[in-house]
Amino acid sequence: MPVTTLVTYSVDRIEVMDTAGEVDAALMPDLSPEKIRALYDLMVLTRRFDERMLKLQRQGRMGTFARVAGQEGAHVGAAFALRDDDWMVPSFREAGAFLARGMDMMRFLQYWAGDERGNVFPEGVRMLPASIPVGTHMLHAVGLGWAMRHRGEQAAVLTVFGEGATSEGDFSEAMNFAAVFQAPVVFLCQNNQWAISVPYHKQTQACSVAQKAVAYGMPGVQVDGNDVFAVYGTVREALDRARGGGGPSLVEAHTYRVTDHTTADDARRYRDEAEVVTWRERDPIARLTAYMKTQGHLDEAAEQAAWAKADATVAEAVTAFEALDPPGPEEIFAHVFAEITPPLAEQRARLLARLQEGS
Amino acid sequence: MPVTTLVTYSVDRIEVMDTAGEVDAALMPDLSPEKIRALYDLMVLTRRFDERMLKLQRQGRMGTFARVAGQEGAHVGAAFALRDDDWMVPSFREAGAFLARGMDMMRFLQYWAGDERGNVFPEGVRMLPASIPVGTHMLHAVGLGWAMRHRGEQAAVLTVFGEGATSEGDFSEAMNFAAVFQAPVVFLCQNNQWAISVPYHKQTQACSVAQKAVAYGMPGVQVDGNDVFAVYGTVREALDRARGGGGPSLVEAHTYRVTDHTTADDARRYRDEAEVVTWRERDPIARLTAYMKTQGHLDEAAEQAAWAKADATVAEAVTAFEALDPPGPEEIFAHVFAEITPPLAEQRARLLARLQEGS
Amino acid sequence: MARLNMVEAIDQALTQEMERDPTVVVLGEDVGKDGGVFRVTDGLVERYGESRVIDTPLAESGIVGFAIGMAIGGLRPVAEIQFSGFVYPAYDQLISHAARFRNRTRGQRTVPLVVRMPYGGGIRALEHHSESMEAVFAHIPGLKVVIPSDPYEAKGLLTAAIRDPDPVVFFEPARVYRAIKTEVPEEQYTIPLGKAHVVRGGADVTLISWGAHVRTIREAAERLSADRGYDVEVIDLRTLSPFDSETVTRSVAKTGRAVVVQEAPISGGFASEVSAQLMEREILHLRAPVKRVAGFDTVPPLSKLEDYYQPSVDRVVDEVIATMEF
Amino acid sequence: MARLNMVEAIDQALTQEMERDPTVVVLGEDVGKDGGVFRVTDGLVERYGESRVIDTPLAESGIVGFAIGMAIGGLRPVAEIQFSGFVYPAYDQLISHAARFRNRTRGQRTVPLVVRMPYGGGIRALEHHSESMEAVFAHIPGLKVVIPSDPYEAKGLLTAAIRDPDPVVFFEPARVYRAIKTEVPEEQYTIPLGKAHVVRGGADVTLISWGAHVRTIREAAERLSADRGYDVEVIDLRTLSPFDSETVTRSVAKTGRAVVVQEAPISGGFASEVSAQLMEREILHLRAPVKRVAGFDTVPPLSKLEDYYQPSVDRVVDEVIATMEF
Ligand SMILES: Cc1ncc(C[n+]2csc(CCOP(=O)(O)OP(=O)(O)O)c2C)c(N)n1
Ligand SMILES: Cc1ncc(C[n+]2csc(CCOP(=O)(O)OP(=O)(O)O)c2C)c(N)n1
Ligand SMILES: [Mg+2]
Ligand SMILES: [Mg+2]
Repeated sequence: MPVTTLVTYSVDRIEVMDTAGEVDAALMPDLSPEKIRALYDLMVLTRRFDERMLKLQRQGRMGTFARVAGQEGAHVGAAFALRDDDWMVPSFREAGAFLARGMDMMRFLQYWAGDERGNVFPEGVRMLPASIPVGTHMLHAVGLGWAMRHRGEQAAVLTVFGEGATSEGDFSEAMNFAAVFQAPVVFLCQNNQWAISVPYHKQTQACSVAQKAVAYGMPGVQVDGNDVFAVYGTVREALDRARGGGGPSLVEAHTYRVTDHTTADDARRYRDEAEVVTWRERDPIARLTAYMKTQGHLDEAAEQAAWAKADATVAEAVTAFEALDPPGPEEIFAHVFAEITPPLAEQRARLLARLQEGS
Repeated sequence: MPVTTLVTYSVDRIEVMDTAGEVDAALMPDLSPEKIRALYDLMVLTRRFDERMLKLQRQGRMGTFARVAGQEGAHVGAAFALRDDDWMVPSFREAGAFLARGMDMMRFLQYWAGDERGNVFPEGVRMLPASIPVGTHMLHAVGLGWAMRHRGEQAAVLTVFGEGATSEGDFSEAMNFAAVFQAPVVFLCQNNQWAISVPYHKQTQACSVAQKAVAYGMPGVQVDGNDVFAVYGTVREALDRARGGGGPSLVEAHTYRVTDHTTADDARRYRDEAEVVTWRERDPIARLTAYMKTQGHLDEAAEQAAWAKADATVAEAVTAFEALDPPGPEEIFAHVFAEITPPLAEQRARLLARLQEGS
Repeated sequence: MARLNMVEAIDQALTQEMERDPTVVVLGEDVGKDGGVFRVTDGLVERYGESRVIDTPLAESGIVGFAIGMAIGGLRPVAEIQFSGFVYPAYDQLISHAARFRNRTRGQRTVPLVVRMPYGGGIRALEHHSESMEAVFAHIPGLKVVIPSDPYEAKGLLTAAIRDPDPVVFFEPARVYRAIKTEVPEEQYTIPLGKAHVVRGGADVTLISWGAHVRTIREAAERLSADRGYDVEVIDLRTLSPFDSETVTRSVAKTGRAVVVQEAPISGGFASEVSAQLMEREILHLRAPVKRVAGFDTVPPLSKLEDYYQPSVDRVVDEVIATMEF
Repeated sequence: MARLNMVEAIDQALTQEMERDPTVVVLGEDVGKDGGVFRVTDGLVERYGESRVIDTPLAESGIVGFAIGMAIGGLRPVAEIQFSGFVYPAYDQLISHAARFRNRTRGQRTVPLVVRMPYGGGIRALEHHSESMEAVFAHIPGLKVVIPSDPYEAKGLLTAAIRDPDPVVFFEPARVYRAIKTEVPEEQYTIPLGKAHVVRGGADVTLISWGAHVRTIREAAERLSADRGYDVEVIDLRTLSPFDSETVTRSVAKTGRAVVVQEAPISGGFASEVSAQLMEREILHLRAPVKRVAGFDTVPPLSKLEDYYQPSVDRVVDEVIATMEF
């Protein structure tokens, strides 16, 4: 009747590409130069989009926006590993993933500007809109994945959230349901080490988010979140396992929020700029650029062209967005239920009548 | 840029006494024969109380009750490790712990019979009443523990719950808060392997409850829950650590629900009796009895006397309980707020007036 | 026609709808082998297997959040919450997501989900097993709230709820489960959501309730006509949200008097909404104030005192007399 | 006297009460260094340290459940929920425990807890940041629900709430936070919970609201007296639960007319309770039906459409005129 060891676990961290763009050949996921270029273009587009959103917001032309600059490696890399028939269930800091999935940028702008019509995806894009209540959406991913498997579809679901979300009870319930039902779901945590003003060590005592998978009998791994190859390769492997019936996984993308929390936040109130600077040096796009240049996949001209093209794409979308008609008041009542109910019809009629008189 | 191991964990299982009552001297907690006898008496009393509750319920003299027979080793052993100035925050399957803490058995009967007045503890007994919503009460334990430490008290909190409760989000939030704030709390899970009809393997994929502590950076260990020495020793150690500022721990008492879920349940609908039989053979009281006999701390006569004394104690409490006056209707309004509000005063007056007329 | 109790009627509704529509799945705590703690899902797992009748881990938010994902994914989940007193962990998923996906996505992502649960007192249970908090769901935009009053109603309303394209919270009066039997057609049928039911016509006064207390007002109506010759109209709301003000106002326009009966605490309960609407729409027809007979603004007492808490036939009768004699 | 906005007034109330009573602790997301996303707790952690001003993990049920334990343990926690749209995960802890411990233990274990949060629209925010669901708290036995309408009110009511021996849910109108300043005495003072406030006396009609829309009805009252010479009484409920029916009924007994204004969806909102009580208590004095001006039964629209959703001075004025001309 001794002390016996029931089980032992170890949690790994995967890095493929260093800050100089040097890669570990053994761990390098197979990606054609074209694919890598596509990945690069998406990350560049995301960066430009993010910068433009900040400007628009400051000019009063846009609502509150959750910045993503510096986290492109994590969420673009992960979304890039999805197939068209996979689903993605995001939170609110995955702008690049929306672009990667084929969301219309004009609509995306429309949503953040405060118009529900901007949440409509192009036909066939399997994605849910941004989810604002932290930690609540991962359960939807589990149900979606379960439903697909129930129908016999060989597809998976990627759900993305921050490390703060892991403190919400719903995270635990989602992880547990996914494991118990072996749902084809990949949980990607963008651990950017801050939840508004709350640093990682006040969020949890666990030395990694990845180890939280142990509680659910699920595999968990940490990757360098600013290393797009590590993220892509690890997530793709997890998605393949999920599609093949191998069950869910947790992937922690270890990154950093170099921006303010949102355009409504001022991070200087609560954190030391020095920390931010060291992380800027680990910029995911700079790293990928360095890799592509050493590989000869990218030169100065091509690089400038890529950024110019991104600028043009964003500018075009902004123009189209600002040309959109504002929503009419009837939109308020249009989609509460499939069929408008008598109380809502009455309320709508009253409002429209008032507006008639008014005009 | 390789694959590095971030951290490794192992989860232990502790057993001190086997089913024959043989103990591992090295692991045996130091307990005087008198203490062991007190522990034994409490477990015997708990068993008799439980049996009597079943009878009373079947006779229509008692409400629905959550049986504890077979789990005395786990919750009595744990409660026995508490000091008077420690708090206990139970769920609903810890009858023996209520007795161990000095709850008046008559009041305890009154509560289960459907009378709130039965939730009043004797002055100075630091315990909360049964908590029915599964998984919700552990957070209260964390807040209580935090408040004690905030005041500089060197005391700890023991909170008890089932393995089903670990699926609720509140369990995860309680564990996380306890770890982040290093609250002096011991989380004791009575893993009796069933949540009504749901077996352990449908509740979680984790091969132990103990390993759930890894998610929160908290120590976790499994003990044989039918081995009262293993439970007592492990919980006492965890309580000492908590009091000393060493933070919270999770202890999984691996046991089994040999009874129906409650007096309203019929376990034969959903589980195989054979499994139950093997667990009956691991009865915690039989085991302790065997140990005490081999140690010469107990003989046939003393054993019979102990059971007889328990019967008498229970009988006395039942008599006192059944002599209690029923609560008056004004009790409904008496404790909604510290001071009755005008709406409640009006509602009470109306009711009492009606009853006046009626009589 | 077979006479069934409400447990049997709901079980039959589930069985037949699962038979008809392969996308219907049932999930919850103990809904499988155990058939639910009230046996409402008895026999379903034997018939449709564990892939359509799912015992979940013990987590209400998980059950509803998971079911929302299933619904968006093309299924029609029917989730059971073991008692309505334990639905609150799922309140966030219901209010923040189930009720909003259609609106949030302009109809592109929808949640055809039913969350069913026993509610109400009178079953001598432990704390949290006797709650009647339907009002906190009826106030949520995007949710429908349905409450059957007897077995026949339960089968027709649940079948309609499962076929409804939007989320429905379905409260089942635990006290009624086995208390009464009614004739229930073997074949499937639906009772439209959003329409109240005039159970009994009358000219003098309108009695309005839902769920378990439709029985209370029916008994009160009978006693009042027998003892006093009052001609009492009885309305079973069936659906609290959307509220069928038309049927209610038509009745009160005729009778000029109304008493609304609910088990829930009186302050902020749904009876207040009924009264407020009658205030706005029918004040000129009212011959007496609309009165509420309801629970107290207290926690439902444990079994020893719960009978005092319940609206009784006596209380309703007295209130109607006061209204008639106003 | 200093003129403060509501953020400053609440910050001052917290500071002074923490100074006076060492058992008061503040906890929530970002309440420490950041001073809260609205800066309501600005400066507290610098003054009282991290042992009394606690940044918690991101978990609302955790915040409230943890605070309940603190309160039972002898402290007076003031928990901040960052926006009322995120309080739902804590709904279970509030309804099942905070509101019940006193009743459950016959007064032996109590929960002197304040849960404060910004609520309501008009701040051009993202989804879930404009909710006004006070009614689903006002219906819960054992909870008090308090809503200040301006800085002066906020300081006095919050101080009273912290000193109250029972749990108080304290809704702060986000739109008012920085929109207006009032004179706020430097010294501490309390405004009793459970008492409505007659903001302005009048003989013709009673306007009733709470929180942000007290401003709306005050403006409406001024315009109505200026343009039409109506003598309008204005009541700020201050506390929804317990409801001060005495003040409201006294007023309507005098004026015979009332319009209740709320931002929340109209069906099942608290305005319905006010109307139902006036129906029962004052029908003989009513010269016109009590009307409700409220939000629609829809999810609050995002910023582009939210102005349509808000009860406006115009809507109130029109409703009052209709009531006067009834
Ligand atoms: C349930 C809930 N509580 C609080 C908030 C307010 N809030 C928005 S984002 C955020 C921090 C989220 O941190 P994390 O999960 O790490 O994601 P990140 O913002 O870092 O990407 C908070 C507290 C919310 N949106 N939802
Ligand atoms: C939140 C909540 N959901 C459901 C229930 C109904 N219920 C009571 S006990 C129980 C099973 C509890 O299992 P476990 O946590 O393992 O404790 P055990 O009964 O085995 O001691 C359930 C589902 C409840 N009381 N609370
Ligand atoms: Mg973060
Ligand atoms: Mg169990």
